[in-house]
Amino acid sequence: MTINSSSAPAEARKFNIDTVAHAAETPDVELPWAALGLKENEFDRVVEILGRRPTAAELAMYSVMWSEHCSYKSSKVHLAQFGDKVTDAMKEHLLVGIGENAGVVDIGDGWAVTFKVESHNHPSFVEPYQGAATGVGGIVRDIISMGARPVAIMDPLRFGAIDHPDTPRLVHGIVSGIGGYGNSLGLPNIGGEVVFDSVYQGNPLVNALAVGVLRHEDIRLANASGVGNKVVLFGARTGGDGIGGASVLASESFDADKPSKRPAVQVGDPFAEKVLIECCLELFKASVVEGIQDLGAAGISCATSELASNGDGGMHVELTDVLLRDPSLTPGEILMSESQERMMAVVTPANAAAFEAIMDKWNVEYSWLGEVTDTGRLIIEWDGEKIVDVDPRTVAHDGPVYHRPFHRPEWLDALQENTFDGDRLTDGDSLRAAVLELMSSPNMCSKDWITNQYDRFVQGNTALAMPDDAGVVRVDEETGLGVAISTDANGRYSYLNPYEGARLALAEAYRNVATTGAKPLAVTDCLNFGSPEDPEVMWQFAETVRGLADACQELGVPVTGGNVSLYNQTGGVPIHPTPVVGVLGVFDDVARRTPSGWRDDGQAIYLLGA
Amino acid sequence: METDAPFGAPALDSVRVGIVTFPGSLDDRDAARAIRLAGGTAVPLWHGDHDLQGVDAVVVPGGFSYGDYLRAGAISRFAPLMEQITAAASGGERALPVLGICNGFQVLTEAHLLPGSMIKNNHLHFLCRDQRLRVENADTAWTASYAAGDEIVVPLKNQDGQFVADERTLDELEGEGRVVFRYVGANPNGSRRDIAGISNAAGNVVGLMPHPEHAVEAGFGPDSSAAGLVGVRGGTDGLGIFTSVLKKLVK
Amino acid sequence: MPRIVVDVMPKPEILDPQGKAIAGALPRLGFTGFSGVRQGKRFELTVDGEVTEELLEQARTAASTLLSNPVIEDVTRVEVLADNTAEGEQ
Amino acid sequence: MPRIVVDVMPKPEILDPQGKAIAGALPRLGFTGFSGVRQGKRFELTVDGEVTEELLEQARTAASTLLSNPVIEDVTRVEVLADNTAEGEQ
Ligand SMILES: Nc1ncnc2c1ncn2[C@@H]1O[C@H](COP(=O)(O)OP(=O)(O)O)[C@@H](O)[C@H]1O
Repeated sequence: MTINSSSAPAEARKFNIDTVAHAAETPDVELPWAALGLKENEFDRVVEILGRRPTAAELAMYSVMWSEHCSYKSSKVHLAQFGDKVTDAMKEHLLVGIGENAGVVDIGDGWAVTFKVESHNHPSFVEPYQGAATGVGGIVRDIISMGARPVAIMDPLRFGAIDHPDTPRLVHGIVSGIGGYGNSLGLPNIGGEVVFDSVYQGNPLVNALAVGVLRHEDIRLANASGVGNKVVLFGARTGGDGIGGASVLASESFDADKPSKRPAVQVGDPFAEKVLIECCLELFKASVVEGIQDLGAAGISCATSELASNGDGGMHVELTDVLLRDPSLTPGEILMSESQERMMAVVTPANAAAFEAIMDKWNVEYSWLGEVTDTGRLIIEWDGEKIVDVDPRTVAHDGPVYHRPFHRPEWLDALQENTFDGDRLTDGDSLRAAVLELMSSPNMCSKDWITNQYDRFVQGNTALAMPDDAGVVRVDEETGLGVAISTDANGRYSYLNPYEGARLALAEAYRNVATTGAKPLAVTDCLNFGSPEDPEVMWQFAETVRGLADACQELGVPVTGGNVSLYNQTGGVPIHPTPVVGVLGVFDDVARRTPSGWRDDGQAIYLLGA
Repeated sequence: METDAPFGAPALDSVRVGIVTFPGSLDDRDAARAIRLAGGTAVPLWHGDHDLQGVDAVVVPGGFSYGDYLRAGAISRFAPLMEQITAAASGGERALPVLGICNGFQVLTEAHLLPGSMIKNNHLHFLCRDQRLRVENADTAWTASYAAGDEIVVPLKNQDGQFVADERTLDELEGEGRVVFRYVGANPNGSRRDIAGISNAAGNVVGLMPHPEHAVEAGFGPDSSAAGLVGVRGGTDGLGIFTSVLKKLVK
Repeated sequence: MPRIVVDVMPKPEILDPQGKAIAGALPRLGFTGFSGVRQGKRFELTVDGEVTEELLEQARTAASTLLSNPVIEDVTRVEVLADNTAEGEQ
Repeated sequence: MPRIVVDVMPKPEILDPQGKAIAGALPRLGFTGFSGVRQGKRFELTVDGEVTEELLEQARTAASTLLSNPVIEDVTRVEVLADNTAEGEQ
């Protein structure tokens, strides 16, 4: 199926377009920057960068790209430690470090792995099934865009109290969402966590980790280079997904039909994503893409500005060529849409036909949007009229950076002093009662009521999964080369002492990988916290990053990538600081892995360590 | 299980088994691996092609062939290659052996190569676990390496695995010995009469919901075997399904 | 644009696990007046131009070949929805 | 016994992967007259006695709380099916 222009009827797509020229002429037009989440100083900065007021489309781009979620504006100054505290020795196995879609680690024999953990917390609270499902979808696209075949997923989860009336909705929805999407993609689920604690009641944590494998020569980066190369958008059509409240931008359309409602939730289509995986792998194999970028949060805004600023610096795009699911979308909304299962690639003109043939084979829709230029500008047109003219770096990289104030909470001393002072358990009866109480805790009991809803066999390379402490997958069938991964976090430890809590999370994941017999090589992390505008939360965050960076240095493993999720709080109450740490290790032969647990009678038991 | 051909006999690897890939197939590479480990030659087949490439047998593997949002197998049954398979599988004496696993089984029922259908599991959840089965019929193209009554353990993993058919069909299947696999122990999904797999009247077409291709390689299979203790993920009880067809065809 | 609606229901003699689960949940939520629930599917096919008899015939064929599986389901209705509003919309 | 029918459809602005997959398959099977497909659910609630207004109200509440997910779906119809035959049965 070859579709090069939108099927939407032309008359439905005529908006009263806020062009760059119009913006220059009408400096005083009121813009809904506050409703789009920009602070006044941020809006002023945009005006300063452009030397005029932004157009509606530019405003859409800056507002989504400068959001906390996309710009890391509160966390950036701290995260720098992950780079600063890395030694050359730690970088030995690193092929791609922090900053790309996911880090890439050399595991020998020309093989590499890429892995990353990300959060989808808030969407999963609003719509548990779809929120969790699209969380898996998003992290898997990060892995594909590095040039890798995804081979496994993991899902560290945190829920509120198990007996709270809202918990079943969240647990069942989220677990079936992760299973529904992951199982349909054919990715074995090789581990995760389930923790119930009332502190997560209004803010469940849904973190998803994906791991992919590739040959060294297959690494792909998200950049648009080669003047004259073509930019193509492929996969699902663009709808109003994820725009929700931001539909204030509808005000840019004065004479169009009333736009339909904009859904705040995204619905995942795992079948479309499975096809996207296979079709991308075929593109890589045929070497027909120069650069590639997945579309996640901030959709086309993010993909165009990041591709352009990581490459030769210029790109020219015609937005009316985007294939739409909802023809009433305005240009700004198209730029912001978070529709799932889409990718953007840069292709040389010579490879265009080969690219199209692969799309046709997999029945994937695509549209050519524009080309790479050497102007240093990202120019986006709507029906030939210029609606965006920006330096892409100012959108993608030069967002605001905050040094938010932080201080140690005053209540912490009292909390730390409040140690257990109950009776020591000496007699059999009290010990028995204590053991039973422990065993019946939802956090201690078997998780197979959850893990049995996940496929751990598919792909035939899973050497360890539940109930073991780390998941192990084989990478090379010939040699048995493979990797082990574990994710761990303990919010209660971090609440008591965020610096030590982060170190302990790393130590636990590191141990879980090491005890399978693998050599730990690299770290990914998802830092789940409350509001950065609360100085106490900000202190927890700063201490966590400092602890994790220090511990990484001591153990000699680098952080290769990760994700920060802030504003996990309801009312004034933040969640416990929850740094989920994933460690990846390598085996030269997974046949030598050691499972956890005692398997056979008569074996001797040793206790090692402190 | 012997996979090496005795001296002088044609080698098992001369047997070419086609593995069908639909856009949403997931266990196709696993099925190909199973054929290789059993000693045969796996031949990838694309759903959109019209040519069976002269293969000696076909496996329709697990997955979500077209997303399966409508009904598992509902859309894939119309694939061009399925027409070829349906014709070849119905070809009397020299009919093509066809195995449908999980989604493949669903495709074969939608294509009317096998009776009945699969609906949602009675507990409505996706269920992944090691599953004990009894081989009820060891005379089909895909079960000759076993003896009737043998038990095997292979992984089960699906959401729409509840086998249903009307009573007459069920009686017919039982009467003609076409119930090939039956669940042992607790019924995992509500399937009528504990049926896990069935065959057509000629015995060349077999479908089953559990996944024998995930119990063929020690270290990557289920944690148990019907034959007794195994190492970690050491179950390989499913291999016999694939050696069955290879041995039959090499003769 | 006109739509053709196709309703597909599980055959009465086939157990409907989803309907059964709902029937079990209703009284727990205080809905006590119902003695059974069946869950089926409803398809809406959008037609680009006018609904001809030939198109309706296509819809009937699609309903019985693709949209339903006669082993477990019945097509209970294939009908034109004349206007643009959902029928019986509340 | 009388039945109440409840139709639930995906909201128009929400992606409907099921409908999309069917819409993709139809032309391949030669059904070319349709420009879009949405797949929803149809529930039939059996009523033991008479359908009172109160029962209908129960059905409406059940439709919007249990039978549909208001975040992504609309209840497009709650109505009594008077007799015992499926409406528009072929
Ligand atoms: N959400 C989840 N997804 C996948 N696997 C999980 C999940 N939660 C727990 N598991 C797996 O279940 C097993 C037991 O988990 P857990 O009880 O947390 O073990 P432990 O207490 O030893 O860390 C582990 O293999 C773990 O990876």
